Amino acid sequence: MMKTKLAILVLGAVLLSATGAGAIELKFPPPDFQTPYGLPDLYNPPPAAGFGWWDTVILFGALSLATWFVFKSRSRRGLFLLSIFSVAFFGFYRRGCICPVGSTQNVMAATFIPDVGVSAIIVSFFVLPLLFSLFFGRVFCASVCPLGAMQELVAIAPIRISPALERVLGLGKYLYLGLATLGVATGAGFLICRYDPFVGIWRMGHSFNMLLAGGAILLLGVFVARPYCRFLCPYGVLLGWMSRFSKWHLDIPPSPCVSCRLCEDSCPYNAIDMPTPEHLVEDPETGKRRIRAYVFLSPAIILAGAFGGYMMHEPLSRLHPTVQLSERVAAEDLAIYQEEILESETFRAGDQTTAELHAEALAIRGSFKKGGAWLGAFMALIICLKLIGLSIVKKRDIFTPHKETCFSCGRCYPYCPVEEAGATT
Amino acid sequence: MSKTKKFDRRDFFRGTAALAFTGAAWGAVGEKTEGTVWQLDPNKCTQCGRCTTHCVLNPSSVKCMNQFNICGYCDLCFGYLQPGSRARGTGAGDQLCPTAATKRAYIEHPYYEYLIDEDLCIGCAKCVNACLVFGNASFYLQNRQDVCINCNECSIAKACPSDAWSEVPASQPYIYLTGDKSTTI
Amino acid sequence: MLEKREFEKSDFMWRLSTAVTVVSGIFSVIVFVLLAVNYLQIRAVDPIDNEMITQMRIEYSELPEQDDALAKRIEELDLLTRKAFFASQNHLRVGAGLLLVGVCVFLIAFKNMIRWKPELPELAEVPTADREFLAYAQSRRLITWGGVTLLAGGLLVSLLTESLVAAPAAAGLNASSAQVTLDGGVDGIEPPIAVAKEYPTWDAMQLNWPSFRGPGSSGQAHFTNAPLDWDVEEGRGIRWKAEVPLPGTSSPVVWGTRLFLSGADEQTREVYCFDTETGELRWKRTLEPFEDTPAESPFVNAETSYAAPTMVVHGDQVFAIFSNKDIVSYDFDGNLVWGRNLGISDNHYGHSSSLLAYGGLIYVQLDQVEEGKLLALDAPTGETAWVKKRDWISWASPILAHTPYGVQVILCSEEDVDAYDAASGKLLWSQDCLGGEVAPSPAYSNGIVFAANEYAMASAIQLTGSADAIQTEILWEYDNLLPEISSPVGDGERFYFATSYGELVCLDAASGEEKWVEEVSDAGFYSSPVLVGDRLYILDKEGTMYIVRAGAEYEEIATRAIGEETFATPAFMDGRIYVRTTAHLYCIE
Amino acid sequence: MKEPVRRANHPWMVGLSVAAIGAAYFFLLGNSDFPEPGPNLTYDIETYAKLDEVETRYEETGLIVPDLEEPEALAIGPGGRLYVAGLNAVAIFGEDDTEIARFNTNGAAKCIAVAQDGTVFLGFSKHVEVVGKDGAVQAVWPDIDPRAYLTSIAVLEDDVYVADAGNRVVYRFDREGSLLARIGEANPAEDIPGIEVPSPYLDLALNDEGDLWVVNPGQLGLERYRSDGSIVTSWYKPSVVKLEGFSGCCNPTHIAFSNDGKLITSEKGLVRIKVYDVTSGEFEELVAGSKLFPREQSLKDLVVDAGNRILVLDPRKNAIRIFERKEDDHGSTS
Repeated sequence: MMKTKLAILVLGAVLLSATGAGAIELKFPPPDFQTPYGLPDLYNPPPAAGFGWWDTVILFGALSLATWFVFKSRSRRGLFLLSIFSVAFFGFYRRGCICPVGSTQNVMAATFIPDVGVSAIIVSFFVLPLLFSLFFGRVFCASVCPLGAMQELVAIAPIRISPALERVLGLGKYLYLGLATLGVATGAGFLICRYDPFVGIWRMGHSFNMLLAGGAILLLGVFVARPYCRFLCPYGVLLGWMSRFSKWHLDIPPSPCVSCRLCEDSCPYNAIDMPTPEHLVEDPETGKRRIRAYVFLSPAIILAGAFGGYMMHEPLSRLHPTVQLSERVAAEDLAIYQEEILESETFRAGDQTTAELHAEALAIRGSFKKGGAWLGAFMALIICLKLIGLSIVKKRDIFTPHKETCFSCGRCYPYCPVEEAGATT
Repeated sequence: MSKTKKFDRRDFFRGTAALAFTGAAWGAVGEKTEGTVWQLDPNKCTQCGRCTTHCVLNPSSVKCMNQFNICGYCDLCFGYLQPGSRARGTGAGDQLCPTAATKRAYIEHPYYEYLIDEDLCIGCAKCVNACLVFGNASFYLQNRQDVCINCNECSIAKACPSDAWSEVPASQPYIYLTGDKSTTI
Repeated sequence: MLEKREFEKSDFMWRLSTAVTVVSGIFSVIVFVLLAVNYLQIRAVDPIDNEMITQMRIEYSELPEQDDALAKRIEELDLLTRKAFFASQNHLRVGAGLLLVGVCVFLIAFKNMIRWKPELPELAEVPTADREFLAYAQSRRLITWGGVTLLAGGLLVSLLTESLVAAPAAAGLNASSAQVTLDGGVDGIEPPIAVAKEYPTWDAMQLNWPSFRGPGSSGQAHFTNAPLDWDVEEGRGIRWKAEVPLPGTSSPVVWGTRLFLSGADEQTREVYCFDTETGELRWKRTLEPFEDTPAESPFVNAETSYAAPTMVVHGDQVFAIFSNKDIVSYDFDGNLVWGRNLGISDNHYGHSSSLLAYGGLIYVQLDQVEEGKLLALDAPTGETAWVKKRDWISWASPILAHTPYGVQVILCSEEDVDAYDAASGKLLWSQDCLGGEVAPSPAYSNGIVFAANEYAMASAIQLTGSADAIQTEILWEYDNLLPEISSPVGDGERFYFATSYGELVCLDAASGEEKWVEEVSDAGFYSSPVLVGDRLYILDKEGTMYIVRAGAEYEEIATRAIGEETFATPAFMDGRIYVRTTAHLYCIE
Repeated sequence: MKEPVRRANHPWMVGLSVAAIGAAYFFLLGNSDFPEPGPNLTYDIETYAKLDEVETRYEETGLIVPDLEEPEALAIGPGGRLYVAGLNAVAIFGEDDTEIARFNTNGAAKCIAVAQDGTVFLGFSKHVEVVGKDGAVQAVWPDIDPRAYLTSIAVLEDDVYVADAGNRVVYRFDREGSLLARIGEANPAEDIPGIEVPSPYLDLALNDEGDLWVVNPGQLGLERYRSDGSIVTSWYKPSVVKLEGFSGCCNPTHIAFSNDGKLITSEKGLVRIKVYDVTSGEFEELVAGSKLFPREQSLKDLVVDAGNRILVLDPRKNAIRIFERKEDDHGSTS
């Protein structure tokens, strides 16, 4: 054991001297040994050899494969097997870091905060799925994203959720995206990573609560398919936007639809729109009036949202560790807590004064005022757009996957009776 | 959607969007395109012990290291022995390390070498604290980059009460003790 | 084609996969429970983080002689714990693997169970003329409600969360980081000479009457030459008599040639400075409302009054607090130094606890129903130096005790007697011995704290132990007669107190033995007795001063009438007594 | 019109359960249950720090803040004047603790000693400089060797004793800088154990009788040498569990003699100032306990002035803190 360690010591030493980090000037010399004993070099192993650009290449390959499964071979089985690969490779083997979902924050951090950089590999992780989405729909979600793939694998007995419920719960992902952006912009941290459901599972460890939370999401996912993707995933929002304008998208059936509705029944995500009936229940004028009303009201709604978000700056600012510490220290000073926690103890032992800490916390809270207002306005805007979108009934002749919400999972393929004819001819 | 071979206006917008989007993202990469890794700054470390408990790995990727050129090679090493240890021996009653990861080897009178068995070390910083208080601060914690899986948001960094953790360039993944805390550098 | 099998059904396959599902499901649950138990066990007793071994090591190191047996025991335990640590780590790893396999099998079997289920999906006939339209309408409603809920929830949360770090409060908290340094410094690092401003020492305080019941609220006068003979009606021995503009039960405080007094009614709060030589009102200040001053004064009991707490003199400033918790500081010339409101009063008789000062800090005992606290304010700025939470209500005033363990601020509350370090505010000791509504202050003399109130017990608390671990023990208890309002006083050998029914009681300090009890007054005592040398001066409610011998035997020395209702405790300064009656201020010489 | 469709499952129940699991999810992740490190994983030094929380007959009576950058060393010169060496300057303080003179030096002196005639000997990291009464440099001795790290200097008539922590040795020079003797190197034949210096602290002091006492920090004790380098006597007091002993791996860091011949010591780690009987090594009393000093930073120097006041150079404040015997041992002082 010791021998191998010493061998690594030598290796470490070579690397160290190569990087020049070992050059430390000593004022007080180490002992002058009489025996032939040389000072051991520091054992500082280099970062575990990552995959580097190979990660990107593999991601690209997986995305291409998924696209091929969706469009060319139209194979649910292929997608399913690719899901297993993604879970095994991106999840368990690469331990889920870094994933495109989390990379969103790195890119945002580099955008918002000066002096923060982001490596090109991370950017490639962020961009590739979005580009694929822009051309082929959410093939990334289908079976490349380890989070999505994991949930897809466990979604065994999905129940049907009413579309209205689906839509209102779906607001969660916009809120999450907004909060994550706020977290990055104000320096509160990477919320998406902090609340990643599967980090604990990929690492077969971490805190018990985290494993429990991941387990709860998976358990829910057996019956309510892909709960994280549908209701929380912030990256999914971006992918959805891209997918909405995608050039090509998974479609059923490839040849004339027989309107058997089997595909609609097969989709656990409410992502298949049915053909519009010939007659309308509502007078078209009422619909138009409604749209006008929403458009007219939206500035007020957005303002109300901004106001609400602004009002929320105080609780929101508690996302930031400095504000948390400041509140804690203040509470301790007011004898609300009798015991100090490690953070406040460390703070009190340090050089910073309480006043400085509070001033810093107040400054951070100031940034949350602006950020909170933006967040509120964003949520209000999303709600307005949803309401307007829900007032427009598009004319459709056949069953069509909804471009934004469809995960391109291919569950509907085996259900379509036309499918086989299309595939064989 | 019907597939069309024609390059229409939508496609133009789509292409422009893709280009602009990619360009903006690459722009965000900026100057610093080098990868980063997490590391703790021993100059800020307060030896709270959370590196042991908060790492996603078990045992933690944070280990104690001995910087030999500032080590005093003491016989009576406080990083190795219990404060009130009776003998300068290797028995559990005398040893400080809860996992017996510090190893002691005789060199010559009166010098002893101290090595850390990193397979046993859990990064609790007990010896680090002792060496800092009584000795030369040659023991200190470093995140072992070959063990660390480099989470996007380091779980220890989030919990560190003294803000000692930060992302450092992958080419210089270790931070050495300098200045005030060490008596010798 | 493979996909076609999706629609094949098989009873056998269904049964088989159902069985596998059940078995693997149960297996996974068991593994999960075992893992959770293992985990929680490690949480509860981390083998490697074993307190026992730490204790044993300390014990081992402190033994006078080498103990090989103990060394061996430590070694064995150490080995055991480390084995346990690595074993539990191993269990976790194996368990996680098993769980993964179990869950995989379960998922596959469950999937197959559903696939081979010998029924077609049930499709209900739902009357839907225009499904999508209805779904859209419902979605719009729900999203609207969702938005409203978000906004309302957000506003509610923002209203409910109260930040402790608000901009003005942050300035106030400033002071707590720069803790006032006294007697070697609170944090042990600041030098003792860093005190910026000079504050009167304990000895300097003795020469004056800076607070309620004298220096440190001890009930003991430094000057023993108080007059014995006077006559108000004849004017004999009356140096001057002055009118006090506003009423109040607060007592006069004296520093040098200045006498300070507070008075208030429901609307107005005033501070007066009288010349002790002439009785002339040197200045009078009416308080302007501060930022948080409530528009209406909280209710006070008629006997409490709006100006019940006595002022305090400290350094070159005077401090006054009123029933609405306005606290104000003036310099000796009546210039406002600072003033603030200390928050809502939650006290059903009205705030009555007097101020106390020492070493640059002003102590305010704000015992009340909710959010009771002991505040130490920085004298020059009024900023909060430290705050201690108080659990019980009281109407008693704090005292400063100069004990062998340092200067302590001792407080009585409905339940207990608590002592705090005068500089840092650290709770030094707490003794549960009181009960019911308490108004009398404690008394301290010669290492014994005496606390009493009606409906409870009188207890003598002996302080023992070392400075950093003060022990208290109840020396004796007494419950024959008890004070209701009037505070006790001790002369080292005995404690004296007066009851609301007019009795004077003397108890032996060491044994609690009743030395004497005299029913001296019909009116009863609200004012507190003051020890002037070996004499005890006490005013009853009707304004009759009883002067008795402070000793083992009761001896009446004199009885002199002031002739006006009195609640306040007089001030004793170098041959003079200053008495506040409900209407007047007398200087007796 | 009726059409076959799979009915959505109880929207409210599904909605509520999804919301509940979502809330539980965020709650669980927001309250990560990482345990805090317990007793066996944390280094508890407070048990030993508490040993010095005893009554002392000394009190801190003042502070001298020298107008110097990085004050490093103290010495008492003729007339009881206090010399403080800092970066590029030495400041001299008179009786009332006010600065009365200063002269510039070239660099950061590590140690300082003043001869009876007022000549100042400054020990830099590797060499010694001699400065006259007038502040003019009289001599710059050559560098001792690359390993040298001078930590203490003392003058007795014609002898200059210099402690070199880097070489773990004490030199005796004459006033011209010629080496007369090397003291403290291990020599089993003469029963000299050798000075062990694990950290850059090595102090020596001369008492009124002219005895040379050298700290052996690695052995936690003191050794008395004759001027020729032969050892007279020694005593060692290692102990963390008793206040009487020197704690840590290498202590005391600084020593000085009081006017009544008592040994005053200061330690690092648990920074304490204590009084010993120098001949027997008996612990006599505590001057100041570790509560008064920052841990992890050792005091920079320690001297006793003519008024028997103990002066220590505190690195946190970069100022000299003064400890004095209480005039009235039991009376109140507040």
